[in-house]
Amino acid sequence: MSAALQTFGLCKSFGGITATDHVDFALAKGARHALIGPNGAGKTTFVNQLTGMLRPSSGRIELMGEDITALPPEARVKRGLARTFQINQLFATMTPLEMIALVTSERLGRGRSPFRTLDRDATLVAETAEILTRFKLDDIMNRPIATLPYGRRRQIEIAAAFAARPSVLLLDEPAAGVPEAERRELMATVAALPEDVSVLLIEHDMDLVFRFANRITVLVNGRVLAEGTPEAMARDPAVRAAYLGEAAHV
Amino acid sequence: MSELLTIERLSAGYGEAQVLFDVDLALAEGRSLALLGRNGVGKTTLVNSIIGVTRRRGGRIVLGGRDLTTASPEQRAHAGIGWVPQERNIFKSLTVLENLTAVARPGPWDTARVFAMFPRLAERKANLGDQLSGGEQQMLAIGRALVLNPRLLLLDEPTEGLAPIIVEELLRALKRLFRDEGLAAIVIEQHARKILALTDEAIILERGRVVLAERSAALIAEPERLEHHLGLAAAA
Amino acid sequence: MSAAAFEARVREALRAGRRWYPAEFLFWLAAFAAFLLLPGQLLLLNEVAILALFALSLDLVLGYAGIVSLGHAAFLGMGAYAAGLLARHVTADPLAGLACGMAAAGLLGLATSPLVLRGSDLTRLMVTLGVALILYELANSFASVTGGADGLQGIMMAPVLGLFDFDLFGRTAYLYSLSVLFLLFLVARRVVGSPFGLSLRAIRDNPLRASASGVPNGRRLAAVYALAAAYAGAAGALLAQTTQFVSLDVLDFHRSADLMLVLIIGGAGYLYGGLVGAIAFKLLQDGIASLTPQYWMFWIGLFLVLFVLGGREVIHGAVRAVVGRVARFGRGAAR
Amino acid sequence: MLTILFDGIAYGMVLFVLGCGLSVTMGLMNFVNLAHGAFAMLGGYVAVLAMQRLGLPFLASLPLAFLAAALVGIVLERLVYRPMYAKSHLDQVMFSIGLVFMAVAGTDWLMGSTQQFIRLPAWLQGRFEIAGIGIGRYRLFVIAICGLLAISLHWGFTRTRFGSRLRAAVDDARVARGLGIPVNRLFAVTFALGSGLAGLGGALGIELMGLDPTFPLKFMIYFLIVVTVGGTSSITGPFFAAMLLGLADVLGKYLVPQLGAFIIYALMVMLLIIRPHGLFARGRA
Amino acid sequence: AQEAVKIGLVLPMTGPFASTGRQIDAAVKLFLAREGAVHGGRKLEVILKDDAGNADATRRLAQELVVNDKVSVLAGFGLTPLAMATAQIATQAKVPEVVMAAATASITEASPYIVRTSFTLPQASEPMADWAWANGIKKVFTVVTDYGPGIDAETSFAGKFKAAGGSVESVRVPLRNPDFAPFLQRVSEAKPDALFVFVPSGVGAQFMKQFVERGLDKAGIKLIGPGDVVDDDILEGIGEVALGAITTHHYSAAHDSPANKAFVADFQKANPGMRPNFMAVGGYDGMRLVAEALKATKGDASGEKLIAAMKGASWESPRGPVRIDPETRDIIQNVYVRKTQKVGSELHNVEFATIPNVKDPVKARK
Ligand SMILES: Nc1ncnc2c1ncn2[C@@H]1O[C@H](COP(=O)(O)OP(=O)(O)OP(=O)(O)O)[C@@H](O)[C@H]1O
Ligand SMILES: Nc1ncnc2c1ncn2[C@@H]1O[C@H](COP(=O)(O)OP(=O)(O)OP(=O)(O)O)[C@@H](O)[C@H]1O
Ligand SMILES: [Mg+2]
Ligand SMILES: [Mg+2]
Repeated sequence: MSAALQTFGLCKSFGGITATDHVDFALAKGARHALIGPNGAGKTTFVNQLTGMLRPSSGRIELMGEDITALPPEARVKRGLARTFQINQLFATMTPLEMIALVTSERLGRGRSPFRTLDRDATLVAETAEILTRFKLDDIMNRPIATLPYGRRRQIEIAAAFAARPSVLLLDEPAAGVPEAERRELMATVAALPEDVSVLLIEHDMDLVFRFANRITVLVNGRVLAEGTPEAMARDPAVRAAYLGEAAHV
Repeated sequence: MSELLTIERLSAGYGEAQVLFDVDLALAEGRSLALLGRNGVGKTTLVNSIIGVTRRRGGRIVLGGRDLTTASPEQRAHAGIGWVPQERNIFKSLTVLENLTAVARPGPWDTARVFAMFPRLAERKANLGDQLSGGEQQMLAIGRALVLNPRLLLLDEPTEGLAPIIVEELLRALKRLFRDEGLAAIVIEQHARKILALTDEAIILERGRVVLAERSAALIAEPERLEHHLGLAAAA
Repeated sequence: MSAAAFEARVREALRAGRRWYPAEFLFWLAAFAAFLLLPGQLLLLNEVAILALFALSLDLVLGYAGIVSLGHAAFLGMGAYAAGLLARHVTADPLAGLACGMAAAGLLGLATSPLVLRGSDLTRLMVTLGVALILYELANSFASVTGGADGLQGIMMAPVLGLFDFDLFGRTAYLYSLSVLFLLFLVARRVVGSPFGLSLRAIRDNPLRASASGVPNGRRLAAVYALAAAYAGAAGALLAQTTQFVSLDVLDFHRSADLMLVLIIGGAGYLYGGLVGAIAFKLLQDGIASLTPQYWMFWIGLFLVLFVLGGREVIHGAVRAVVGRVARFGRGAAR
Repeated sequence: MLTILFDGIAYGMVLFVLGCGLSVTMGLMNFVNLAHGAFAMLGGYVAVLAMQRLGLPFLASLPLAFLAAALVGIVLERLVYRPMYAKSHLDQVMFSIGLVFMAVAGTDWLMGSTQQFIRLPAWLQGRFEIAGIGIGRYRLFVIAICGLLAISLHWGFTRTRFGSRLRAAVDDARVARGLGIPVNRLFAVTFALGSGLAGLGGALGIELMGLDPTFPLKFMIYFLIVVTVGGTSSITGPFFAAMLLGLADVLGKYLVPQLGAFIIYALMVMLLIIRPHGLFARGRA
Repeated sequence: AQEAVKIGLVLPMTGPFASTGRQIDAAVKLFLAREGAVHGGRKLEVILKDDAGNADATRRLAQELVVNDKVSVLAGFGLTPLAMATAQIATQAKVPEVVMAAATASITEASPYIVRTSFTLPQASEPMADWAWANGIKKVFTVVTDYGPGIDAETSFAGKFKAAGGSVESVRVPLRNPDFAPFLQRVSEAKPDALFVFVPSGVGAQFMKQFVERGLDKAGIKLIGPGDVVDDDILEGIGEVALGAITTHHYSAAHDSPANKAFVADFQKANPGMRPNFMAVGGYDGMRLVAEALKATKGDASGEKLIAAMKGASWESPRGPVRIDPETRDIIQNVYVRKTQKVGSELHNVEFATIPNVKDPVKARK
């Protein structure tokens, strides 16, 4: 099985702090992979480099076998790499409808056109409607995002990543701020993605992680501490000491 | 034990929008309260109204016998309220250390004690606020509220984004604070069970109104009621 | 609700952004009617129309793309000098001059766009200001081309479309400027309602999320910056042609600063802001200046202060009330 | 040649003295206060009046200029500036430009449109030479005051709790209040300080740049350049920026007068492209 | 009674050139007060507009004055571009444009309807070259502000002075320039016999102060130039640093004639604290010109008649005898060599030599 996304000796340092330290990592095609690790282990930093928000100090990143290390973020999105942010990044003055329409229009390559209209574009309308329904945003689709409660905003964050129809999806703590009752549902939506979409999940809710992932990588101090099946990780004493504590009841 | 916080018929919101309707709440000295409810019911708004950063439309707030209804947020903070906002709101152009010292007030909690509680913060002492990981920001937000040495601590989803091992530690620490040091607190938490085990009392909000006030221990024992109000699956 | 019905709702919601409101028809009707109703004020109206076009340009970058600029006069000046020089040396046809002014300013916009892609608001303010000041000094130094501080003399314009001669009363001038403004406004309206326009708003709201949504921020901003520059160039060309004179003043700092005020008065981000602001600003300036030529600045200043301190809500409230009434009236009439 | 270096530094210092008040209000409080020049002008006129009407010596009129501007600053802060903090930068621009217009026209009405002048005490007039470098006494005086100011301001804002509380209040006033920081008082004090410094700058600048009612408009661009290039997060930034710009401008005009006017603008644009957040922005990656 | 003759007076009343506007406005009012409003049987009515020194405002205001107010004369114009911007209107509408301040030589060529009652910079600068050469000055450094009038002053002075055999070195100072140090430093290193300077009148004080502060006066460098730098309006404020400056100009408030003494006294009575300068006299004579022309046409205010009557008009101005050159429509007047001195407790530019009937040399050469 070839990897959908792979890094080779990836490094990133901020001044004296090495946030990513020679990480070799592979995300298999169709994987349901989780990346866990203590606070400040470098998970977000790692994702930021994968998506081009941060430039690595050294190392290489490949998406579907293509070197994307130097590509800008939007070019990576075009190649099928989408993400959510740990802290919501939304378009505050837009409505959910407009935000999803934007992502869809960019995916369809419409954004370049200054003279097209949005509403006369049947594909765009259909896809936007589909995402809004799937994420149950239809009731609030015309309200400014800034006035929505945190939980709903979180859903929009994830819906926006889905709307890019990614082949590789990176989720940075998607469940943060989502109430317990809705977390499962959220993860069910993720799980329902087509088989061939590869997903990398960062999450501190071990319930979700162990339910979702079939493979786990543990990052500590910017380095890969261990990688393996959920069961193996839950048993690993080093992982328990560094991260899980007593929560590893699975 | 005497009343620490009394809220009577509090109505509040943002701008034109009203979120809270006639909320009553009383908390005795040294007691802790879990504030539960689904998304968007106004938990954060209630906590923000206690510290005074929302628009009040009616009602009264009294802390330790002092009427704070019209007091400014800083007066409320000085009266002994410590606040961990939901979005953390770390001061981004201050270093970790400065974030603490800028607000610190004399008392048992000082920066050294915060650093002992979160060693990670000590390692990142000189980082600017926006150069921290999400979890580190959460730790700092908690530490920042503690160095205020408050009588009443407001915690808005304090475990969010923290690693399990840290969550365990934090919950243990909170327990010590509540039980041993007699610190009063209001805690919002998505994981109802985790926090009910820690607190004395609980209230549940629905659409800006209090629909249930109960002792935490009693609520834990009745999963159906939790299920009914919060939609939690019965299975743990 | 069925999927098709929901799609229809989505379509409807997306169309709402570009629907014409009755108040808009009224606005343009009034603008053209002013030609007949205010024959003595056409010169002032012409200036208003040009300032409105200039403000429309700033609204495109500020209101829709979130780029603040304190050097927009650079493009106005570029357009004015290009049109003026073309008229002097090549052809006196106004439309050719307009095209030339727009092209020259647009190119300048494209060339300087890399400068405004980075940095905070303040940095952008100062960089744009710097570019305009440099251009000012250049125009001053190359006096042999631009006429330096004496201005570019001897521009003689041919009739518009070969038919309408520029007259002393400003009749042709006003109609010409207003028509150009109207056409360019239509284009701008279309552009901001397009997918392109949506992506600009996205960048303005949150550049990080925009690029994570596949928007090439840099290129889009450069494109709209160049477009806005061309609009400013058009305003400059109109200025040069209708006054048949260009001086260094078109590049001066106060142009950019006034423009900013115009847009803030009118409100950025809905296209009419610049137009309304231009009308308010010019009338105010002209009105107060004729009452008290020495101290009009004081009253303008007081107006600005009061406006920001709370007058805006009052004015906008009143405007909304009027617009609402017109809308209701329009709907009533349609039934 | 060395003389010209000295002149450059002195010119830079004058820029700094005018700009440092602004880097307090705009840089530290994040308030785009274009009316800064109006406070400077106020200080200037107070100094002129104190010397002409009251016959006070120059040195005594300087603190008076500071106090008067600071006092007016406090009053205005209370009355009209406070609601402005929460508004957008654009609104702040418009508001403060409005104040400038009022100040310009008002001063014109009160004081007339002519240039104002002061007479320096004899010990500040003229120049002396050290090792062949001609040194203007007044310029040296300005350099000394600026050095002192820069050092004490820098110390005050970075080494004291006042500084970090102020920055916290600017970062997020809502949360800062909620954590017990007296935001209003901090802002009032800081604003008064910024205005006072502006007033002092105005008084010191009369001799070198003149004083008339258009002063706030004429020099606005220079204040802004200094603060932007220096970065808004420190006092040292504007200090070195002023020095650099002053030197470059004076040297440039001396060596290649044909390019005279371009140098300062071109340098500003270049510096801002290389360091968009200012020369000494704090640790941005 | 016939309808009033309207004069549209467009001046910078605000902005950096406001002092020009104030002086002219005051002088125009003084004229109406002293000489009465009725001339040639017609009443003069002045409509004042502020252009803030902004060329397209000038042009629009002029156009509106012509179209809406139906003025018979346009007057004022504080700066060259402002006068230039209006030239076409004057031509198209056939309305005389009386330039009361702007001083670039070429202005009167922009329209056959332009007449000037101020002066031209070459007119004031060339006599300086003669005087300097005659008084033993061999090497001159010129410092002028880099805009039309400055360049005019520099080229005309340098041309004449070099032709006489002197050597000249030049620098130009940008318009927006708060510090003269680098330029003065060059002057000090070049060690010329004299420094020829032209700066707009507002910054003259700064320049003079820095000139003295740098010790250039003590180094024996004479300060010479056209009179703008020691403008009467601000001379008191400049203070003693101005002492000894030698300038050539067409007007000084200290001009020794009964007409001027009365003019200055009346002006100061009407405007306490203000001293009339060359702008004021330009405005005063501008009104006089219109009045004389109306008298000559017997009240006919049509543009062609008026402009024809203005050509060749002559009268006794506070500055001395003046005449409008019928060919160029520019003013012919005496230029005086003055030295800045203390007169009583006040500073004045005291005239000590006269060059009579100077035409604008640029046009005279053509
Ligand atoms: N710009 C920066 N400058 C300096 N240090 C930084 C910067 N950004 C991040 N860091 C540090 O790098 C480390 C890794 O941060 P990162 O956000 O990747 O952690 P994380 O694994 O996502 O943690 P969490 O689970 O808390 O979100 C942290 O210790 C953080 O303080
Ligand atoms: N700034 C605001 N302006 C207007 N409405 C707001 C604002 N912030 C929140 N609201 C509204 O107030 C209501 C309550 O929000 P609040 O944040 O208090 O909910 P919550 O219970 O804390 O939810 P969550 O679990 O998502 O944090 C929501 O309906 C939300 O839309
Ligand atoms: Mg993270
Ligand atoms: Mg909440």
